[in-house]
Amino acid sequence: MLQTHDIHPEQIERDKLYQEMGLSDKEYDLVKDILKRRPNFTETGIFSVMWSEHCSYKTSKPLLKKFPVKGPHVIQGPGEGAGIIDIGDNQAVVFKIESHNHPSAVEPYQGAATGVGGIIRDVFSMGARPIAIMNSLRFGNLTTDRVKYLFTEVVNGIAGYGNCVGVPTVGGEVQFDESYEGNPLVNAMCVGLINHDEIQKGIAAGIGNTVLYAGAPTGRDGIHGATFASDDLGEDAAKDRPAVQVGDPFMEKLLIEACLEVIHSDALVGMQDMGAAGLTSSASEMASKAGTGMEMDLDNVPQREQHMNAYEMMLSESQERMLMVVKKGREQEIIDVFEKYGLQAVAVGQVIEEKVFRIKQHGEVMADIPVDALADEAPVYHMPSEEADYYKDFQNSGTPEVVVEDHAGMLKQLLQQPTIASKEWVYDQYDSMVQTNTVVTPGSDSAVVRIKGTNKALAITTDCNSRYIYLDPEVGGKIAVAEAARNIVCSGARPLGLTDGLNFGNPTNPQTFWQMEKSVDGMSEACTALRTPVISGNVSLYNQSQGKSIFPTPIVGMVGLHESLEHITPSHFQSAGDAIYVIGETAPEFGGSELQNVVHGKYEGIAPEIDLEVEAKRQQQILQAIQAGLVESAHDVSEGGLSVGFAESVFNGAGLGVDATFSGDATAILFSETQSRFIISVKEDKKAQFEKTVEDATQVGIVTEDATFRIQINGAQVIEEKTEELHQLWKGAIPCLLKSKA
Amino acid sequence: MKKVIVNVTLKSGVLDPQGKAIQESLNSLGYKEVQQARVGKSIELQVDEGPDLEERVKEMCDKLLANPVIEEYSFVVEEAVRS
Amino acid sequence: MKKVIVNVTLKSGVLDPQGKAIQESLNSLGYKEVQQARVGKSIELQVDEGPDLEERVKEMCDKLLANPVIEEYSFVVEEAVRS
Amino acid sequence: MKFAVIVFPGSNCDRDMYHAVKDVLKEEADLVWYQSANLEDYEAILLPGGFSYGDYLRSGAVAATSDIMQQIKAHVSKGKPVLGVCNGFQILLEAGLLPGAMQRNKNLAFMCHQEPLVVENNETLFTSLYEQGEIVRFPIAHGEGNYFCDEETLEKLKANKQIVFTYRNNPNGSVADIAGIRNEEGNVLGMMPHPERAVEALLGSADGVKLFQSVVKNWRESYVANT
Ligand SMILES: Nc1ncnc2c1ncn2[C@@H]1O[C@H](COP(=O)(O)OP(=O)(O)O)[C@@H](O)[C@H]1O
Ligand SMILES: [Mg+2]
Repeated sequence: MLQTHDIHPEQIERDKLYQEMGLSDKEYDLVKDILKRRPNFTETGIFSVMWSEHCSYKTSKPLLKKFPVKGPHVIQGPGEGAGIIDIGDNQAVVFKIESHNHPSAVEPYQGAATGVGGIIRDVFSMGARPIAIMNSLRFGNLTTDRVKYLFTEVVNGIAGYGNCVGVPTVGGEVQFDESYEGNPLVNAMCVGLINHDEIQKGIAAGIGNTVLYAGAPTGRDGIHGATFASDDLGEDAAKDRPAVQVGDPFMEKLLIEACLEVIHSDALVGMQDMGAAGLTSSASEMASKAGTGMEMDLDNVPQREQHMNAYEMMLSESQERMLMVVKKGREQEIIDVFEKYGLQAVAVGQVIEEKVFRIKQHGEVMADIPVDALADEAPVYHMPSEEADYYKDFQNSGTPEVVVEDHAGMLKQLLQQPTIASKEWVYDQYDSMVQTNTVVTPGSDSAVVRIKGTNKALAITTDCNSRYIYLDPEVGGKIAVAEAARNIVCSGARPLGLTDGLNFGNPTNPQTFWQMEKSVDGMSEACTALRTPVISGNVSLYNQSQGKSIFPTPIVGMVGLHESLEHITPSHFQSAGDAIYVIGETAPEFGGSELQNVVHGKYEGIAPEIDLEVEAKRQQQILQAIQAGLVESAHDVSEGGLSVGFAESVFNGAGLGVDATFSGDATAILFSETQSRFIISVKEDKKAQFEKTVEDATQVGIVTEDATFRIQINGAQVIEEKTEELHQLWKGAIPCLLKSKA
Repeated sequence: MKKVIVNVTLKSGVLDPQGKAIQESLNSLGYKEVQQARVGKSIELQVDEGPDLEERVKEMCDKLLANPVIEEYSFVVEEAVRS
Repeated sequence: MKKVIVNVTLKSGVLDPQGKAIQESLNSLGYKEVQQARVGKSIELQVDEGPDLEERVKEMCDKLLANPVIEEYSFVVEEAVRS
Repeated sequence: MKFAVIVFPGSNCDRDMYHAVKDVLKEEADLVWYQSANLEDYEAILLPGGFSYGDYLRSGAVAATSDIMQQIKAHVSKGKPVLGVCNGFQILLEAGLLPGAMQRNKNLAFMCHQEPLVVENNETLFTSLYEQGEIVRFPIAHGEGNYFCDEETLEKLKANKQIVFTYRNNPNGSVADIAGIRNEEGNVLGMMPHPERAVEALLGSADGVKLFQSVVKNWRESYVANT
């Protein structure tokens, strides 16, 4: 470990110490070219974090360019703290997703907690009030003590932070697959609401203006966290432990209130949170965006620990800190607001004309770097890409047949698979209702939060079936976006746009890079077809342990708009006698299915097909039917197929049952994961109009009042079970797995 | 039966928001002399006597009672008071 | 500067759900010898020296650090190690 | 009727409480920051939920030592109503305005969902519009709502009819299923479940409306009677 910053620049070069900080030989040479001298220790550290994948997106940039980012309502696309979409009435919705995978693998509680804290700051630093949090989680199989510990503590951490700051956690997803065993994924999404005239940008404009630092004092937390987040999570991850940062949600809550008060002052010029790479990235990005420079004196920076050197202070990832640029002479107005909330706000520097980033400490210049070098001139790599070997095999050999004898037994087994089972154990620990806007709480396809003072609401979902993406990244990428949109549409909302959380393995492996490339292609195509532009996102690479990569997991966080509260549609069946429709034909598609996992213990073969035109048409027609008041409930068909979809539709304790009839192959009808299908219930007197509106609708049965789940295929009663028995199996599965001994 | 008292504290350098809140609250109650507060846990165990008691308590701390990422611990074994 | 360590524990008779959970976890990890666990807090204060230090710490405990309905406390004053 | 919703650092149901009183009940209300407060002019005080001071040390403990508690105590001694919900209840316990203490939920986890409650006493300032024994559904959202008091206190609570709400399916381990209690005088109510989250059917329950209406009605009656 490097300990001191007294190390001479020549020694850094001679002993290649920059490599330990994460810079390659070529990158080091580039730094020398930019500075026209050797960087000192602090500067080397600054370059290494700013040029890390986490901050510079150096390998993913060429891919991100492919996403469609424009749309008539997009106010702010990727590039700022979070993206913004207009929702009318002078209001806009702000959202973004962020990963905290590596910190959570090492210290799950704090890793997850600070992940939530970070994404909330991204949203309120834009001037928006955070109104909802979502989380998307992936773990190994719930069979080892380690995985159970990670799962439990991650959920605790999200609850501990989110509940305290008073932003409801309204939904999310959790999946369990072996590939995440050593490298869990913890992605958090935050949604905020803003008035158009309150939008803040992270810019350092106005030469001579003051740079204010607000919030928690700087400690040695998470030093090198940013580069550490971009490294392979090897056997010795435990050694990185002191790098883990600790969150203080109480401080964050005060910071939210203070920042949202301060945005009303015209003394404020720009504001940005200190996230990855702390002071370094927030300051240099603010200056770079404004085309200015910045000078900072570290002696003025509030410090929690003694004798911190410039390197440590610049790289610290202490949480709950903000950087602001304030009009010269009006600092006190801003400081007073922070003081009201018991927070420190202090002047630490100023905006300068010369486009350099200059750091002083103890009267000495510790770093002097051209601003653009850090932000805009970071190297960009076009990585080699190569079709994955397994993909060729899968395409050639097709999907092995899956044989099921006892269909009712299989349904029960599927309902208890942790990926399918109820996540109530998770979301009961989250305050999903604070702010009193949550119309649809966790447990449905999308969460729905109303917007007070209007007749509108927002639908929010996160989705990504990484098994399909593993089998076929391009098709899987399309499905991820389509599934998210399906969830939004089922709730009765029109999809507005999405944020993407790209979680992949090591990009220097050409086959991994191929997965990235193809899935981004697929997602982009679906975004265009479904008219959901990408307005923000996050990239997390090197998600692997012991050389084995996770399933490619580009998570889609999507937001939709209900034009009227009347359109909010439940996912559960509502009353006996309603007609049950399935939209879309079912084909025998088992590649990447939950059934395949249960029967064969692995994922192989061909991913389900998806036709984006059909998808778009169905979504549109269903939305139209909902808006016309024809639909009682709507649910999409996903993992586990139709039988699981039907079951989920009656799991609300209302004592309802299902009576459905089909002909064809029972295994396919019940468990195939054919895409673009929906389960919709309709009142008897609305059937004709519904069938006219939704072309591909076929009535398959009715909702019954006898609390029995019946499916008849080819004249035989294939499944006949008490709804409540199935419900209990589904509900109890995760608590039961957590209790059982490894 | 032995009484074992395990003391779990945050490693130095690890942020202790709880301690800070307590310090500020004591200050504002007029106890300005309080310069710092840090909060730890003390876990009192009643343990049946056995051959390698200390060894086993150490294991319990490593496995469950303390989180080695951010905490450190110490313990003392006392004779339990019989009730 | 003095270091004061305040120990806050639940009164006997008050159920300790956290202690019980710890005991059960330890038992299921194989430490069957653990008959009981109770969890308390230890609060370490750095206090400027002054005339009635002990008196004042007692007040701090009564006013804030312990809740007399369910908790009791004790404390020790140590010389602080200078850094 | 004029309500003060007290905002402590870390309160997070303050706006929800304000919304319930102001927008749904259509009564007057102010959000009052704990430091700048002058409570003289208010007829009722609402202590909202949240995590005052991060819930550090013990929930509500730090807030209970703040200066504003003197004003709240004065308000209580004048017989004016005070309602503490969730963290507000915890603050009232820590301040000694209500008997007992809170512990962590028996399963040690935070829990958030609707719970059915039983109105145990409808002869209070806060519950007079409910039926005795009525079942109401309010959301709960707490990690430390496991109410504890000793035997003697419990006997007193029962004898004085101070138990106002109980849980029908005790979720957290509270003594005697207690969800909400009042003081002996009857003008202070503390409860863990959130009536302010149950004032609009759109959000799943409007059973809390009658609680606020009871307060308003009783105040109007006694106010009209006194003037
Ligand atoms: N980590 C989580 N946090 C909060 N809610 C969750 C989480 N995981 C799942 N849920 C909730 O459980 C429900 C089921 O999730 P999921 O099985 O992914 O549904 P779907 O397949 O319809 O997207 C959703 O309402 C979701 O919001
Ligand atoms: Mg899903």
